[in-house]
Amino acid sequence: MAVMTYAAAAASALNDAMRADPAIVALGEDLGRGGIFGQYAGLLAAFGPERVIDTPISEATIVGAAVGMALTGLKPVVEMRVIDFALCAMDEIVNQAAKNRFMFGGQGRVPAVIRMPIGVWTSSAAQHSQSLESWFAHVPGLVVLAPATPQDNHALLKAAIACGDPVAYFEHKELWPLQGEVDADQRTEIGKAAIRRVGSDITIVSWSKAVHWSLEAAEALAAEGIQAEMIDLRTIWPWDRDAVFASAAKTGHVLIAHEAVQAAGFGAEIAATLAEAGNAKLARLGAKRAPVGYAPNLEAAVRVTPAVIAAKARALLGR
Amino acid sequence: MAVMTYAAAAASALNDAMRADPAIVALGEDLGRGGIFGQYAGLLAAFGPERVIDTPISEATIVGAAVGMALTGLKPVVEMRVIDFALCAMDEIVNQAAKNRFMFGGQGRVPAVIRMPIGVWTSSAAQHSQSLESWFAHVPGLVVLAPATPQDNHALLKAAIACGDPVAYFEHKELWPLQGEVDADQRTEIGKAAIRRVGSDITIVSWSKAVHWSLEAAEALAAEGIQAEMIDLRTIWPWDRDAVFASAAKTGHVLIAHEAVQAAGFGAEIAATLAEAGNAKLARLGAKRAPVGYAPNLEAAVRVTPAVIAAKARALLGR
Amino acid sequence: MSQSNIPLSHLRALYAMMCRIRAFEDAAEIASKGGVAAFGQAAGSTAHVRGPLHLSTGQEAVPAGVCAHLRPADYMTSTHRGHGHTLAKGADLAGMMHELFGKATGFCGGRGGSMHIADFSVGMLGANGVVAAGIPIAVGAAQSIKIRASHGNPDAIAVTFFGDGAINRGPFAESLNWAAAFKLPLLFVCEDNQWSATTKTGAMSAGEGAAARARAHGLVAETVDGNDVGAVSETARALIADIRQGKGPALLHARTYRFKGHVSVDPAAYRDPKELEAALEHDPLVLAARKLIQLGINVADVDSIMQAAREEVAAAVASADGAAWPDDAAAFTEIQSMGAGQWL
Amino acid sequence: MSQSNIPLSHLRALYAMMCRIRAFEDAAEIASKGGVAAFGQAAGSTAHVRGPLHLSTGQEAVPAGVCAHLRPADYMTSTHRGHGHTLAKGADLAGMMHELFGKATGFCGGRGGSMHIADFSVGMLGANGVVAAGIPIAVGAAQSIKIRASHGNPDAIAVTFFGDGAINRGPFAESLNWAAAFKLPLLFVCEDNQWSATTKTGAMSAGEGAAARARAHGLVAETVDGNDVGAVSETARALIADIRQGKGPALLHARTYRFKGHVSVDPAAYRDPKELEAALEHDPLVLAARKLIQLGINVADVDSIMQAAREEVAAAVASADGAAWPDDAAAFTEIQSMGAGQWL
Ligand SMILES: Cc1ncc(C[n+]2csc(CCOP(=O)(O)OP(=O)(O)O)c2C)c(N)n1
Ligand SMILES: Cc1ncc(C[n+]2csc(CCOP(=O)(O)OP(=O)(O)O)c2C)c(N)n1
Ligand SMILES: [Mg+2]
Ligand SMILES: [Mg+2]
Repeated sequence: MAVMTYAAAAASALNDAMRADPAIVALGEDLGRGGIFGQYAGLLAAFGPERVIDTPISEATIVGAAVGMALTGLKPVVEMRVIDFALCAMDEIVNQAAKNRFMFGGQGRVPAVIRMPIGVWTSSAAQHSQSLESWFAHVPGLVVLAPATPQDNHALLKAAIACGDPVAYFEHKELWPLQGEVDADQRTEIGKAAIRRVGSDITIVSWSKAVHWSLEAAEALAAEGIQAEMIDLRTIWPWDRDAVFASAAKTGHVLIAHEAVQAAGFGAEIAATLAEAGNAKLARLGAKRAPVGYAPNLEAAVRVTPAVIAAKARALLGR
Repeated sequence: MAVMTYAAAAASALNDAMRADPAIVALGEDLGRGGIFGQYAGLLAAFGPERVIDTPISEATIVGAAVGMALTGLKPVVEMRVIDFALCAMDEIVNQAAKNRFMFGGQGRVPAVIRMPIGVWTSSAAQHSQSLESWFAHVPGLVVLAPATPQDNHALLKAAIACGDPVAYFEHKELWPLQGEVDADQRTEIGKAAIRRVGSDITIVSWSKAVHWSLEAAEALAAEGIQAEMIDLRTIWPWDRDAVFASAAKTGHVLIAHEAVQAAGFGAEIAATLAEAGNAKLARLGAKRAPVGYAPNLEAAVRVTPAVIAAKARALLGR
Repeated sequence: MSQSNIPLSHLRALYAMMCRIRAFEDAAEIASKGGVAAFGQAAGSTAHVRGPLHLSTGQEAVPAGVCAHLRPADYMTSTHRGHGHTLAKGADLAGMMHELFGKATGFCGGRGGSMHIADFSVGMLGANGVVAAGIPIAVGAAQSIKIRASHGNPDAIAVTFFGDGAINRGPFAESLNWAAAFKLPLLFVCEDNQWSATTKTGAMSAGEGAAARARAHGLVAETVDGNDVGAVSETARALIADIRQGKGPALLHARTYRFKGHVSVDPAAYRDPKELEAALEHDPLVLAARKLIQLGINVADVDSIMQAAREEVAAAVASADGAAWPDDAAAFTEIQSMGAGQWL
Repeated sequence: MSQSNIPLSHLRALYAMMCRIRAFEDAAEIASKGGVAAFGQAAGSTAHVRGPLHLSTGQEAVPAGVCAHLRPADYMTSTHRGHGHTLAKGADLAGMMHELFGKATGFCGGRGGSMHIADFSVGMLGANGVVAAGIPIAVGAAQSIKIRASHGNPDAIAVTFFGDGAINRGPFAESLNWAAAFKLPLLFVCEDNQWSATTKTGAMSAGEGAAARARAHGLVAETVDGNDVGAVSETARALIADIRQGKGPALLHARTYRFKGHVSVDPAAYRDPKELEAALEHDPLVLAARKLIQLGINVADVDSIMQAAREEVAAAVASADGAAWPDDAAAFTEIQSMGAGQWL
């Protein structure tokens, strides 16, 4: 156990992983000097410039090249610096990395971790403050992670690299300096939420920096005699429905809090899922979370059709 | 009144608009030959190559240039061919077009309509079949439209060009050949849904191609004695809450159906909004749909904070 | 360099590959009629090949000439117009036809179709539905070869094919710079068919074209008559030999012509018929056949090469036609491992 | 071309602009200490200027020399490092300082800050937080000038500043091609300070640099000593004159040096101190002052120019300090017209 920052935890996890597996490489701008936030500190010295790759300012090619590396036996960890710049590489993330395995019928795998720090960061204004995790939850093929603690940034980064899927990995810019204990051997499963506080009155579901605010809020509520249960989702996709539903059943009240814009944020997905389950009079229908296939039957299999709509309407009406 | 296709309706609307306002220009690949689907038919001949601009295959610069045009007095209509290719221009759409007015304190306006056809289109597979409208609903600064009929494609395209905001405009690839009556003088207000079918038993909310499936489903249900009310949202942002809530109050049952992937699709936003309003035990909290400002108080104004979380929790618990 | 320099047996092999590509494209074209709604055409339900189908008819000399110098350990990325590249890289012809027919037995199990043809078993890492998107992927594959040098094939290379229109997308320039900065074993091949969908590329492209842009980024670049398969082959051979020796990336600009519309259902009504007529005079297959005859092969022999290709393709069509559709369940497999089965 | 060719009065004016930029950057730097957490520094709450602040200290000759030839009707886009460009384009110095302080009286009402400085009233269409993103916007502004030729300023131009690191992003190449293909009135200015954040640009950039890439796309391009304000001015004058005459776009590559770290709180520990020492020998302000003295202006006069600049800046800082914050409500205005007020 050691106390380290959220940034140092990431560097340490990557160090461990790279030491264990020579297929892992890291690429992005300014990595050689340890990254602007120290999240790659020491790695160049440890692994050399072929594995800790300083790249040109070419976001599209950073991700595109990572796809090519991943398809040919490497496991790239890709640095985008802030999610806002990843917007320069959305074709590569969404059309190439996420869909590759499916489009090519399983011939290719893209075990790439794309790090896209989210969040507000001291007056860095509109182009450096976004939180777009819900976009990636909407894209079949991607795993979506958002650690809130040094321990999780250590364990989830390792899990992300190991999982074999392309991962949208969201660190938070205001969490870089956060200190915490890190057990390097602790494993955190993708898809499992953490209950950060046990309570009986209300469930607060959150992730990333908002976890800390939620815990602060929970303390304030506790002083008033309200016991909040606080669930840190950690994995946005596949999210831990069991944990959320179990807590909701216990407390009877659910508040979802995230830093991203509320409208069409991932909180909507959670709320809608809870609402549909708890309320027989509301339902959604959309395509399955699968890329659209080419063969007519595969294309049809994921679509919403008049028959499906009618069936769902009947079910809602209990007929 | 004339009968025309969804594609021809767009061409006709653009023709009318360009005739009335010399500031309107259209740009994109292959426009000069009328566009691959005829949605620009006749425009080059009518307005010449300075206003109907054939561009290189440079999506980032197509949108970036449109931003520059819009800031300097033009009203560009931008063709992306399919939403999938717009992923090559996400920085320009989200970081530049959407945020410009706010970032620069209202000095600039970006009256650009960005056409990004969505939807499945006969075996064109994973990179030509996406529906990503929920992404754009999540981005402050954007208007989001998705017409389902030739009439709406005519009227909403005009409204989009006239509205002065950057508009994410989603036509549907399978609707291009759809025939319908078009009254060129009919105006359709942004933000107003259309009730396509009146019914008393269940409300089906939909948009784009899924409207037609929903209507088909409604017919099937009618044969069984179930009267569905069918709401074509048309505007995804700002969406017509009044229409949806009024219908929901009447029928007591709501089904939201869209072609996009269900997970984190815009249906979640509607369902969550309905659920929160109808169920005192569920709530979401996220940032306001506003770009993040620079001054400390502006930055703070849009954020979710511990105090806000605690307050919402209290409200949920009725304390 | 031109055909005259290459040995007869090599030219014969190149011609055979070109014939296979031509025969494939011709058959796919027929099977695709009514397969997609665009260019004023409606989609029927009878087509065997559905969706946008981009034919490389007339451009066969480029993949044949370049890929003659590639090995299975070399990687390739391609474009929406990738049948020729795929075949020339050594992929099974029937596997590709089955994929175009959307069958379970196709390369991608019917999930991809023409725009997502791939045969990883021969190093063909994929066609691409997004213009220029294959280029950075090839950059990564080339960098991977360098990084994994100890893993077996240190002198392997990557090759990326792209069109003349693609050079105006940013990732092309980014990739030129990147490949040169890291001195990667990568051959860029600009297959210049003069058209970008319905637009003549010339007016949209400033400067002296792909080769000049490559040189400005420090790459070696050659321009070649892309209808002269011997010239393509000889030029590619020299460039590839240097790349294998670690001399860094290079670009080959091959001038050719698109005989068909942009997609198979596009009648190309926007094109001056004279332009096509003139181009047909330089049909790369005719030129190669003529040369073979000059070199002493008799006409019947030459014809038999094409005949064999057509028979191979006909057999592939027949077997594709008879093959099974994918299970519906295949719509939900090979998406991702974590969270597999969570669709909603 | 060099300073010696330009008239004294012009050089004096250029020097005065450079002094204003230097004084502005120096004051902003002091006001920003502790303003953002990066490079191992923590953010304090006492800083007047918050968030990433990119200083152009040492690069003043480039904006001064180029913008001397611009008019209010000309458009400009800039980068994250845009204070110098903005001032040189004629923007009010105090308005910019107020914006850096986040005040309601700043150019953007406190919404933008340093990375989103803009003064549309003088044609300055914005700094940008995304590398290279201003370039296509300038392309559009230039095309707009052409399209709206009848609307008043047919010989207006657009100019876009960008860094040496930015030339490796796709939009730079796309924009070169586009500007040349449409023969737009656009000057590209690569302000080459040799660094891209913490990385030496050289190793990341293949080929002969910005000018060579521009030429490959058919543009005229010149390289100049970017610390010699006279040389910058003369070269820019000539290029801009041609652009105004409709000869199409051009690129100016100006070599200079970044005296400070990447952002104001960056101590640039990764940099060999000798490199900075050597660069300081070519401080563009020192060079220009020396030349003014050679040309007969006395030292006190020269000093008084800088003195005046420092006083102007001090007054701006004082007034910015005393100015009001924006209303909280400003967080929710100027976002969009349709659906204004619908935040959730
Ligand atoms: C990023 C992107 N933009 C646009 C398209 C639509 N599109 C498909 S092929 C094509 C023309 C490409 O021209 P070129 O690169 O010369 O290849 P060719 O079709 O001639 O083989 C276009 C514009 C696309 N697929 N991807
Ligand atoms: C697309 C994008 N990638 C990365 C960054 C982070 N970043 C900001 S400035 C910078 C270096 C830019 O170098 P250069 O273009 O030479 O400009 P300079 O900072 O030297 O003025 C980087 C990498 C960014 N803002 N945008
Ligand atoms: Mg072409
Ligand atoms: Mg620089």
